Amino acid sequence: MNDERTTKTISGMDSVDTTVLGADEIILNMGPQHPSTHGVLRVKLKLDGERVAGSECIIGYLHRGVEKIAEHRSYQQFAPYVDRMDYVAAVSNGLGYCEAVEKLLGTEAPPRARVVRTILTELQRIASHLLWLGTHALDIGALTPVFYCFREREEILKIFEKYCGARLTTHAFRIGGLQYETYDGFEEDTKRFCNDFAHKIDEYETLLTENRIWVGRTKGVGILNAADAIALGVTGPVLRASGVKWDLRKAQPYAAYDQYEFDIPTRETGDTYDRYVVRMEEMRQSRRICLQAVENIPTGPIMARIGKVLKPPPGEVYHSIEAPKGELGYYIVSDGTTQPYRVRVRPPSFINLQAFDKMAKGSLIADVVAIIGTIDIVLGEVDR
Amino acid sequence: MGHLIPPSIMPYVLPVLYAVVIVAVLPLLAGYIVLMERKVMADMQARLGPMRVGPHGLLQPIADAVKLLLKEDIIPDKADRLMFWFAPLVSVTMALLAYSALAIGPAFQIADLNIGLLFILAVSSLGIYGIVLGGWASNSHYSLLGALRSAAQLVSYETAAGLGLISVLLLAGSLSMKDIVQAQSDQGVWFGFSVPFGFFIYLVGSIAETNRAPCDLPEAESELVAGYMTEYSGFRWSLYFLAEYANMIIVAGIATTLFLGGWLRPGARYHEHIPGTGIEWLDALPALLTLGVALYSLKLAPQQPVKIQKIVMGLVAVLCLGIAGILAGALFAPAGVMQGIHGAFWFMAKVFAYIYAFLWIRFTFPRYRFDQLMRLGWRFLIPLALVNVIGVGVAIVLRQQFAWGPIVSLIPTTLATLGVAMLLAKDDAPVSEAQTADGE
Amino acid sequence: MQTLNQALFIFFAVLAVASAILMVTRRNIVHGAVFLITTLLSTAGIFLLLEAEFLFIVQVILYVGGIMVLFVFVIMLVNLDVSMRQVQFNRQWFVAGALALVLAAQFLFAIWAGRGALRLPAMADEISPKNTEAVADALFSHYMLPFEIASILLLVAMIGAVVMAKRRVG
Amino acid sequence: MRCSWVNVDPAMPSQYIPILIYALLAAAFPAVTLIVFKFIRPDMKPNGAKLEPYECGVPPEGNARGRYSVRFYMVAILFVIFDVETIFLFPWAIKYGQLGVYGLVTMLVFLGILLIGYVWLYRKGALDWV
Repeated sequence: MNDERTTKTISGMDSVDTTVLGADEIILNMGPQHPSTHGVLRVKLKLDGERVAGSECIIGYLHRGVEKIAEHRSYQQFAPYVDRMDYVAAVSNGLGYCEAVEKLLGTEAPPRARVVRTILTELQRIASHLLWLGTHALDIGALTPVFYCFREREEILKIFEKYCGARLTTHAFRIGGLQYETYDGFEEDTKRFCNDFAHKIDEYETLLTENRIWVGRTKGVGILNAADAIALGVTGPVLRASGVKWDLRKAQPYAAYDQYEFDIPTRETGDTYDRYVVRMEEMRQSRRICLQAVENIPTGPIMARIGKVLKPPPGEVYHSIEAPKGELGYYIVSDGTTQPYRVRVRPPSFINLQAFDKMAKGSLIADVVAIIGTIDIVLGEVDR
Repeated sequence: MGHLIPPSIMPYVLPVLYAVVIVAVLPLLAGYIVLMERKVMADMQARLGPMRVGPHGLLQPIADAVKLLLKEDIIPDKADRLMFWFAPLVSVTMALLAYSALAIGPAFQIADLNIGLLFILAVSSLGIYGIVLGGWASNSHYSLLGALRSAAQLVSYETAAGLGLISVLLLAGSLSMKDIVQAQSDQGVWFGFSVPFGFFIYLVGSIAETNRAPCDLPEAESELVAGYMTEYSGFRWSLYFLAEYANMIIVAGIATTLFLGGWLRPGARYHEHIPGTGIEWLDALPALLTLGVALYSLKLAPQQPVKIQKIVMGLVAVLCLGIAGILAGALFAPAGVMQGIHGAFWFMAKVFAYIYAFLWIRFTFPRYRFDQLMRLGWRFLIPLALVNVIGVGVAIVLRQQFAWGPIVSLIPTTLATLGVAMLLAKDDAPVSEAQTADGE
Repeated sequence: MQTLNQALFIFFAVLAVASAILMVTRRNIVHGAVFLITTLLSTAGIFLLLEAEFLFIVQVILYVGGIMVLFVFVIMLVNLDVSMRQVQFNRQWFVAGALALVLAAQFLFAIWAGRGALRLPAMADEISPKNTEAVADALFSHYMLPFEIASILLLVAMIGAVVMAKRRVG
Repeated sequence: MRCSWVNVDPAMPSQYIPILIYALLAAAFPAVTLIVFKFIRPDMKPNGAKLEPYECGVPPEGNARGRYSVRFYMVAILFVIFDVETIFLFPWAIKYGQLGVYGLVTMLVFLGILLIGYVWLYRKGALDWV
């Protein structure tokens, strides 16, 4: 196992030299095969007793060369691949990719498509946050919320299934708009879900928000201040919990977000509890957006007029969206052929994971689990 | 039959018989507590739980046992083979041995020791070696960290729980399990009501001592994979598991005996008779309850999907009917027999209620962090327990001096302890770095 | 019954001595600790044979359940591999052996010289079955002062332990 | 039958005899099952990575033994002290009914002295894990 050579290291700003150990220090490997590293992340911990003296994230156990694959596929052919990066938020991935290619082509999806995309993406955000909440709570030892979260997530997946036939890796959108018209009852389903969901989210909060143990486990754990967060390029709820009001849906609106009212929740401390609160509030806001959007879906075509064979003009484009986990950017270079010359993905989990060492230093082993959970990583996206 | 056994051995026949029964039944009971746990968990989490093996998963424990017995037996290369073999045995033996002084009803007890309670505490505290040695023998980081955590946690909460029990001993004046129950019968109140804080301290202490969530840090799966059991598999692993569940029954048994009136029937002062008979309503309750369960299973039986499951469900109904019959029959038996059988019923009912509380807590709360757990033990429970002991002591003296009623004298104590508890809880906030540095 | 008790006494005694010897000869310090536990438990068994129930339980709770846990912790804190590789008997073993022999001779002489005193008075026929209460009676009547002094001793131990450990941590 | 050289009559309280038998049973049950099933279960010879200690799928670094936090030692030593204290409380507790005010005062002095130590520990931060 010579993974030192084959895997990349993305330790934080000051990486640990694990060869030099103090008298009371041990090296503990957490992962790649560990119940709470959310996949195949390997965290090498230098422990002083139970305190983390240094850490190193070793990644690459799920590397599939997604970016390289793009160079040998046509633009349309590559779209399903992006679903498999952040596989718990496939719809968001697809949205980012489709919009990036559309930008490259100099076209735009029709209004109806944009609204439907917004609804589905916000539902996906709720689903992704629900999965995060369940697993994060499970990591911290609360066994029950995960089942409640999955119960609600199931409703969202049912909507996806009814819409495009797939539940997880949906490939819901096409470059230029949508392939499928919404099914009969789409609006009702979404509305029903959103109305029920309001109570459900209160239900989760009764289990956790004011629970003494939960607060004890999350407050003051894994603090990341705003300056560090910006320096490390952290985005999404993790950034907003540190007090930076930055959300691409407001900052550079895409899809149909400019039409809806919603708030960007922020917190001050930037600890695990704050990130929890921010995500909970984000679910409420997503619900709000969905309700607004579904009330008033414009009629009209769902597909822009683009040819069957896509040949974007030579050039490059960077387009990013606010995925559930943070800024998801696609940088695409076209050489005028049917296949992209280069695709580079800026995955939020990968960048956010950089902050791990900063957050974990000086905390306890148990906190490491909470911190991995709170960053909300998906290894499919980190490793690509 | 009587003349076959020499009279000198006669007094030992029944206790040894119980011993055999306990060793035979306990693993099965532990298996069914696991099933109960899974079913309760499923119910709280909006799902069904095991449904496949037997009707409603009723045969699941047996299937699990067979699987575990036949599983591959792995001893890691670097492990200390002798200790690896020895450690789970220590855990199980000590967990089983603790039953010897437990009084399951007035009739079922292996030995009524003068030091009964201390014997149980001492023996179950030895189970710690099974954990520490097992974790050490595995030669794995996770195992050893889990073992050390476990040991630190066990010893901390042993102190707290022990101090919690003292308050009951002040009232009972004996260490014998039978005498403690008798004292509750004589004083007409379960000690859990007289010293609620003693009960509370013991409840928390017993959760931590049995490594149950939210105090299951030694085997916190999200951090230490499986703690001291990481390297164990198959039957050895199931021995640890058995020990854990046996310990759960033990602490539930101690709590039942000391705080919940042991085998005493609830409503001891209620003596309404069923018209026309000499049987009290509450005495008839156990038989009626089991009869209800029997009828319910009989109703479920035809609804089972497969023929074999129908049969098994029918057998369950027959079993419950049999138990109901015994419980009903006991009503007409001599007083000793009746108390023995019904005492065992009430004792088990209370033990299961206590275990249910354990499960309920497990599925509701997140897990403590290790330092938080230690702080809870050392900075909250232990001082609270000391205050509680002193308070109960003062209350008893007041009662003796001023002839106050048993409850009246304990109310001010309980309120004072509550005050101290709130004060301590307030101070329970995490210590800042500056304070720690100051203390150095 | 007497034969049984006799047999049990011999069993516990042999077990105690044998595991004590094994304890000092084991190279693996954890095995040594396990044998020490066995010795202590056998001693507890002998207490039980002497009808000293409370003492029996104190032996189990304090020595086996308390002090040995401390020992095991200390063992786990030191690096075992180093001590395993160290030579178990160093070069002064013959000096130590000679000293041990002299000590043994002294003990034997003392026992032989004072053998008359070993004839303890016969035990009362009726021993109070409530052993714990007997201990309490003694503790709170004749031995009140030592009992209170014990708490001071515990206080000193507490402070000493913390001061030493804190220095180690700091 | 008496021991010849010391005038002591060993006599285990009779309640302990069933416990002794039970102890043998309790120890024999897991051991016997373990040995019996060794012959019943299919004979598999685990090898290779199966015999490695688990460290999340990578070879562990360094020996697992040794080098653990000294705080475990602190907990253990404090435990021993409190354990001794608790043991003193047990005979006191069961005799308390007869001792009355005298017993209360005795124990208040005893616990008082220890409480001073406890408060000292509390303020010194020795009771904190980290």
